[in-house]
Amino acid sequence: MSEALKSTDYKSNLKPIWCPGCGNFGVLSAIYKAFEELQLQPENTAVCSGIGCSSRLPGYINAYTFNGIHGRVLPFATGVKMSHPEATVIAVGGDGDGFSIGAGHIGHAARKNIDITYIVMDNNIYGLTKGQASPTTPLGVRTKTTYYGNMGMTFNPVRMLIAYKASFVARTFAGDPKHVQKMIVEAIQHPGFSFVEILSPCVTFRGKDQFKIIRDKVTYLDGVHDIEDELKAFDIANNEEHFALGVIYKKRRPTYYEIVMDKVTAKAKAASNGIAQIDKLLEQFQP
Amino acid sequence: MSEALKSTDYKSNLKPIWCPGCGNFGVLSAIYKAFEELQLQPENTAVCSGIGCSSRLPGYINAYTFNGIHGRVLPFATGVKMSHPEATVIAVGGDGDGFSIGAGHIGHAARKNIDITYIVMDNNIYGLTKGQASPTTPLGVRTKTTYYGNMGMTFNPVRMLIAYKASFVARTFAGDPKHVQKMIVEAIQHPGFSFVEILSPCVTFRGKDQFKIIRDKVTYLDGVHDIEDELKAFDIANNEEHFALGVIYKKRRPTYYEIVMDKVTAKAKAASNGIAQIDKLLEQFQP
Amino acid sequence: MLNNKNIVIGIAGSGGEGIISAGEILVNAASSEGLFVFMLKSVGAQIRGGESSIRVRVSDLPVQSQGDRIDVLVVLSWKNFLRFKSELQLEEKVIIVSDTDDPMPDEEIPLTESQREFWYKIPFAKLAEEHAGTHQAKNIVMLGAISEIFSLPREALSKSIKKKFKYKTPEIIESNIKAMVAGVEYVKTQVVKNDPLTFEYQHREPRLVMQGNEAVALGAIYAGLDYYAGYPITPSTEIMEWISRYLPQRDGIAMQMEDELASINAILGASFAGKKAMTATSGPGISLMSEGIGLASMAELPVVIINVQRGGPSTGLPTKTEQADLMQAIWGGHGDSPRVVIAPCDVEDCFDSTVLAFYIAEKYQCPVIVLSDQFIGHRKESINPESMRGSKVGFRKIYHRDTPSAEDLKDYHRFKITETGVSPMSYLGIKGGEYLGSGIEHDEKGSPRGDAANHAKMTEKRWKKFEYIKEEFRFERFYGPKDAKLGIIAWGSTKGAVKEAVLKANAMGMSVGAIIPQIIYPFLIEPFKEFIKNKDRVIIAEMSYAGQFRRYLRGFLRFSQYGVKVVPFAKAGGAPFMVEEILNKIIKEWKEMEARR
Amino acid sequence: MLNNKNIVIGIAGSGGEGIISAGEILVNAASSEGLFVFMLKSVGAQIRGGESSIRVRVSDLPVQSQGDRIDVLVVLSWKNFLRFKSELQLEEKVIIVSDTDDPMPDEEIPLTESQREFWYKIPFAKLAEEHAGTHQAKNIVMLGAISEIFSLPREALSKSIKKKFKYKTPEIIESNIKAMVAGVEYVKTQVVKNDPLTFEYQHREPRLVMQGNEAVALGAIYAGLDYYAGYPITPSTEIMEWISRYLPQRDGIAMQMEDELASINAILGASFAGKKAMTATSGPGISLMSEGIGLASMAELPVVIINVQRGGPSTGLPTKTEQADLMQAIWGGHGDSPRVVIAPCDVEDCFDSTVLAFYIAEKYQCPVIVLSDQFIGHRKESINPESMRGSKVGFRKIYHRDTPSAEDLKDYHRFKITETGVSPMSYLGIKGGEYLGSGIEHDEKGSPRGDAANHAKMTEKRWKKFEYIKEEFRFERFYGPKDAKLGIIAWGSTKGAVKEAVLKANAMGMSVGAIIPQIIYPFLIEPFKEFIKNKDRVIIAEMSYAGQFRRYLRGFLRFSQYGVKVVPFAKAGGAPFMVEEILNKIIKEWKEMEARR
Ligand SMILES: Cc1ncc(C[n+]2csc(CCOP(=O)(O)OP(=O)(O)O)c2C)c(N)n1
Ligand SMILES: Cc1ncc(C[n+]2csc(CCOP(=O)(O)OP(=O)(O)O)c2C)c(N)n1
Ligand code: SF4
Ligand code: SF4
Ligand SMILES: [Mg+2]
Ligand SMILES: [Mg+2]
Repeated sequence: MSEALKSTDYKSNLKPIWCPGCGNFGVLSAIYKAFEELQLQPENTAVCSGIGCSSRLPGYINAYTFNGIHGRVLPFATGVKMSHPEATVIAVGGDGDGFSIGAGHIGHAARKNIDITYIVMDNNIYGLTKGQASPTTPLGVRTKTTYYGNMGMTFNPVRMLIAYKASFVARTFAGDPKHVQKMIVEAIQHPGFSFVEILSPCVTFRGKDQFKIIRDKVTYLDGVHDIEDELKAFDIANNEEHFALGVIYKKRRPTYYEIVMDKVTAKAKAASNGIAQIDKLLEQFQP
Repeated sequence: MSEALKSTDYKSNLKPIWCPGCGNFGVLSAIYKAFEELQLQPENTAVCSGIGCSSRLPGYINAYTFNGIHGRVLPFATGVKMSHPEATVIAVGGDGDGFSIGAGHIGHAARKNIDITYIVMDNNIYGLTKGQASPTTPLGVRTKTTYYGNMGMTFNPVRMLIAYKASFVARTFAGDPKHVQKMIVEAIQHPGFSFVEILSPCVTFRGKDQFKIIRDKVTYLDGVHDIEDELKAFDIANNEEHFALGVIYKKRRPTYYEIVMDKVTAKAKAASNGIAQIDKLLEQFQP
Repeated sequence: MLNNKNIVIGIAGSGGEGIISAGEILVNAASSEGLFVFMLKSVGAQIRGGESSIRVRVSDLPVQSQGDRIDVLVVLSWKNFLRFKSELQLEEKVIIVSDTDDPMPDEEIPLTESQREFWYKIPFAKLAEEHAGTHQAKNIVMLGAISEIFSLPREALSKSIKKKFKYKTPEIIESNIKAMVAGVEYVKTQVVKNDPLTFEYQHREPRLVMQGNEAVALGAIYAGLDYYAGYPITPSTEIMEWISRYLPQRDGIAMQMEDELASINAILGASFAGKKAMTATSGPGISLMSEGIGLASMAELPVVIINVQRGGPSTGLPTKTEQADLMQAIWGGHGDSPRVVIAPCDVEDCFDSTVLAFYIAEKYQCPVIVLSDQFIGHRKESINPESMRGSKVGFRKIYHRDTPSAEDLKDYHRFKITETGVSPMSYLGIKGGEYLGSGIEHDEKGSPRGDAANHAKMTEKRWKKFEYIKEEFRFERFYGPKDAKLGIIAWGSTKGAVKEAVLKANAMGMSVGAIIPQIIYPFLIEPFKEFIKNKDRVIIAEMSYAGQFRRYLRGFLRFSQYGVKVVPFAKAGGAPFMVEEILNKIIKEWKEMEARR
Repeated sequence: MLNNKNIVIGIAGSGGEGIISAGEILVNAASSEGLFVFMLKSVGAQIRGGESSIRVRVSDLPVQSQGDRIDVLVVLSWKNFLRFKSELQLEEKVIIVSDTDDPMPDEEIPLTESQREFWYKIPFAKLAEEHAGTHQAKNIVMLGAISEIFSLPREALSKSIKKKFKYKTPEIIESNIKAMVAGVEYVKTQVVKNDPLTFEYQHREPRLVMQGNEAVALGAIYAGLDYYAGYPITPSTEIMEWISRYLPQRDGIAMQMEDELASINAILGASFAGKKAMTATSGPGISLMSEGIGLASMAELPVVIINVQRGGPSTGLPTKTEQADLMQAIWGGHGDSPRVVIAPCDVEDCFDSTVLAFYIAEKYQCPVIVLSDQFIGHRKESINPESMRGSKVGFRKIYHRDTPSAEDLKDYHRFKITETGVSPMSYLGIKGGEYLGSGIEHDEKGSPRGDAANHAKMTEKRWKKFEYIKEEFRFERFYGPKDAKLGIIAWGSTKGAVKEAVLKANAMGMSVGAIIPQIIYPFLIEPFKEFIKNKDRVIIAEMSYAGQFRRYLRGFLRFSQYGVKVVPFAKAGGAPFMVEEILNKIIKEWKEMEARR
């Protein structure tokens, strides 16, 4: 057996260019530690993203990493996972990437129960493009595109993910990297689609006081609620005054790959008596 | 005052080309009747759609109708409504159009509370392309693209819409056109985003027995539950064994247009002392 | 002029009348006798019950196209025939076969005297009712009848009927055979043949019958497809349907995604993870994939994208053909985003082009777009089975991307600048090959970089591959004499009509040559220079009103430098070119050329 | 050679040092004196704290470009300067101004002797600390210092400082003025001017200062924009930000949508409902809009789409310029989908092009794409206010789509075939004008139809409009003598360098002409024919490695027929052309031409 990997072994050569104080630093360090805890092998780990400040994260990790296009991280990660089912596949991004332009993909990755971990660094703003409203920007907040105050109600990501039948839903806070680490470890360990919302302040466009504001609003789940109870989970999520942190919902159900292997590949190969050769496939075109 | 319009006045010159027995016929006739009931003026009514068998519906209506591209009916309808706030704007489509390719838009139209009515004719299949799986096709069902049985869990549209904070969510069944009519009337009357899921069988690709199968599964809401209670609504939606029909959730909150008028246009015009002229706008570029 | 070695049969009726089944039985029967077949189908917008028609060409000699004139028109219902008037033209000397009990609405179809000359009326429905116990078998009665009238292969027909219904009960099979026999017998006993058409042919080895879309799917599997992700869209859906059934037999995975944005990104993910990946779609789907295809260019990920073109723009004509996605395929992305474009020209070539697409994608690490169209995708043709058997293809090598050597991995540069622009590509699972892939401009290591100098260098790297592709491939298809003064350039599915017209024109004493490229982009200029250098004029034939192919060619080929006159022949799609259309154009240009001598 | 009527100042430092504010104060000051300014900024990938630089050109004469050489380099921090080495080239006779307390890392910036000749060291930070109470004001100290060294307009400067801080407390304003004065005083008392550069100018009427993106936004509002829907993307976002603030002042509505698919469809909805509608985006967003733009072509809906191009492909270089979305703009949709493409060539032209875009969109009922780029979008230029005042534009008419007459409404045919291809367009609210709009092929009434004959007819209708657009517009921009034997063709933002180079070349005794189209597509061939007919050769200058503009031009213009040699001058983007680059190319070609006489 090779030597144990240390959290620093997961650092790439790139230096993060986030603003000093950005919440994403806490997330990144928690990820390094989570990887160490899980002893992930870089060559068998993929970390993918779309576009955004948060989507820069994969570049800072020593693994197979990919920084794709805005909003499409989940389909990309799906393709990776289905091609390499034994790898650990992680998708990361921001609230804009995930809930605005990428909103159409989450439900599908969740309902298909693709065995990937999706981490959203939610800062309630578009950081990279310098401060426009995101779907989680609170009502009334002035941003560069909402000069007179934000006009749309906010999304409640956790609630949505429960509605989508995601099999693992957790929330955590970049101000508490230990908790972030714990959630990420559990999410990766969960077989199936796991979602972790990380409240990760943008100090530049949402203000430096975001850490404090959030800290005052969070409560930690005590771990006694029935974690498989969707209704309870929905109820917990509904509370937008206090953000419950922890695993809010979790239930093991067959992953897409498991279903494919069991129900599709097995049947198909039985039908063709093993791996079908081209000549065999040609038979069906005989007149 | 002009004469009262009859349901037949809403018929266009095009003859529906749906398969005989298709659920959409029931929906269409209920729409004609609902329009009559509401005495909508064709010139002030817009009915828009994407692509699908169900998306052909606008063509059969005498009004400003539009048959756009697959999955984009909600943004299109949003543009129509914001440009012509006094008009009745209705978006229609199928489960594929709405929940698959269009999945990214529903949440946003809902959270912004755009005052349109969105009617989905859910037949659990792709009709127009001749029988592939949709996000609501039950697990295990063989379709043209799921030869070995459908592999993904199904979406629960009502549940999702509640999670999205839609302000009106109802479900009905094409086999009961009177109920369809009632739901559509209520939905149109509701100020804000209203969603109506219509179970509308595809007799060609899901089988002729769909009407019966669904009829056996539906129950009518008695109208006594607290219609503003999201949790209750979520609970009702969770029941996938019996489909509750009726208005499942409803709550009045300011529409996007109301917010824009109140919070944006009013403020902006106050800031510029009325309608800003070009010369006035140029001032800010003076060095 | 009837040619007894070649017969074109049109059949029209309503969707429920089994028109398409009848056509399939017929082409299968003919192919099992080793005949050459070509079958088009056309259905109305209605999903069920609407009108439906087919056009089957059966020939003792290789066929290139759907055939211009319909020799035999079989009408199962005149009402539905009306909707196809523009597709099933009534020629003067047509032979009509219709149901005795389905009167023709005279006012609407004013037949000429000579069209009425050969007209067989046979009580299809009644015979079916009597002999098979259901009027539904009238299509089979019809097959029996026409096989008797025109001497089509009868034995093969009954075998085909049995095969068609092989999953049905023995009773059903039997009653269909009875229906066929009833048709045969009725003609034998009640009909006096007065037309001059009696089909003649030689029995040969059976041929396969395949749709273009199926040939694409097979080609992909032959080339080693591992992962398919797609979203249904007419007229490409059969590719996905076929693959989702058969790819799992080869341990591959096929997924239906939520849309085309997801499809393209999923196959990029698979490619990043080391797999051969593909998607198939049509116009609207390709438009949605533009961004993702650009990402493939930038991240240098091998992927194959099939576009079965339909009429456009927008939703356009979903079940009709057109060749107007050409420029989009070449230039549809933002930024300078290199991609290869290949166009198959017939069903067999769908197989070959797809195999080639994978070869190029994997070898040059770039997206490859295969531009098929509805006309090829949905038609059936007979195929020489040898051209597709595993051991026989040979012509197309199977390639898998170059991976880094141990030496490379010491300090791995994913985007290392090499002579060819191609850098060894590592992927998930390869230890030491970890890297950051991205759509943002990057340096050789993969690190994001925004300066102009690096961008210039990396852009050059990505485009350099094209030079090597141009080196590696030269062959294009030439028809007719090389020294002809009149030329035609066409691409894709237009080949059929062009080839046939060129052969005819030469047979008629004109000297005309044609060139049909398979690799469209990058532009392999040499064969074209060679082709045009001694031409007086060239016709550019295409199904794009805007003349996309002409604009494209002119962008790369200096026709006027060679003194070659360009004759545009661009039309909107909807219906493929007829041989006669092309031939008439050739004749016109030929005459003009002669006159100017 | 220093030209005292024209000075180019480069300033580099870290993002937090107020580089950009300093630049803005400087250009405002200059513009309020009626000078001509041109300011580029460049920031690193980091959102906060990263490097940042600007390049300001101030001139007594109209300026066309950023200027080739930097006369004065101001360094607030050498460390950050290093990252801009490629953008702020150090010329031989540069004058350097830097902070006394910020030592230059000699090894990394090996300055030559002559570069060290004029080097002012001033303790910016220390002076700021002493006089303004905070080192943050060092950028203002710097402004004071350089205004004293080079005789820049000082009074205007202090006014500009006051304006810049007008929403701050009086204390802050005062301390900044003190900082400026400290800079001035320090130079007066401690510095011996030894360089030859003393700026000279005449006082004139103040000019406006505007960014290209702002000019687009203003143009849209001038043209009558009602509805804007968009999604943020660099480098276009300022358009949306500006509009969402000011459009509501005009009763319009601006919405941020969830993505670009939503944006384009929302504006189509607004257009369908009778409103003037627009969106703005950049490369990746345009790719996502491809399908929706095709729908606009098919449904004949007037919409304006602004593409502020950035480096590509894919995410590419978000903050850098390139001209490689040209082919996509023209041909990026599936199917033959007519759209008009217009390219502004400078900030003022952003206004004009946008007004023109609305005019064409509304008059011809089609999508119009405006191709700006980061180089124009993000730079500031001084503008003659008269060119934009409501009453003065004149040149561009404001148009609103033709609506149906009472006669038309009797039996309304939304897509009636008319001579021009344009049919009266009804919309929500017009009684009797109800119709079905669609992306599917339809007949004149709007009813879906799938036959080839109808498709041919309607395709022709949609393209016919182009002939009338070609008729209506002829003017293109010409520079230099018409009878020159050497020509340059360029487009968009490349105009600046080309124009300046052409003027210089002619001043140097060469005879060179240039043409810069504003309407790119449809191709207005006449002015080009006119332009090339007497040329020996033409240089085609563009920021696209693939030479998209050249390919496009060659597709429409038979250069070889006129015996004109095409000289490609295509480079990848990232940095805009320098005047010198173009000039050198001109000189090279000129010499070759002369040699061949
Ligand atoms: C198709 C497309 N549209 C828009 C953009 C511009 N863009 C880049 S990142 C971003 C939003 C980032 O917000 P979020 O995902 O919340 O990430 P953050 O920067 O806040 O971490 C946008 C709009 C893009 N890159 N691509
Ligand atoms: C971008 C794009 N992708 C795919 C298609 C093909 N397509 C048309 S309708 C449809 C699905 C229809 O399903 P649904 O919305 O459920 O409507 P139904 O026919 O069942 O009423 C698809 C995939 C298309 N038109 N455009
Ligand atoms: S802009 Fe906000 S999210 Fe982006 S790096 Fe800075 S603090 Fe973090
Ligand atoms: S295919 Fe299904 S959904 Fe479409 S018209 Fe027929 S029955 Fe209705
Ligand atoms: Mg964010
Ligand atoms: Mg459906």
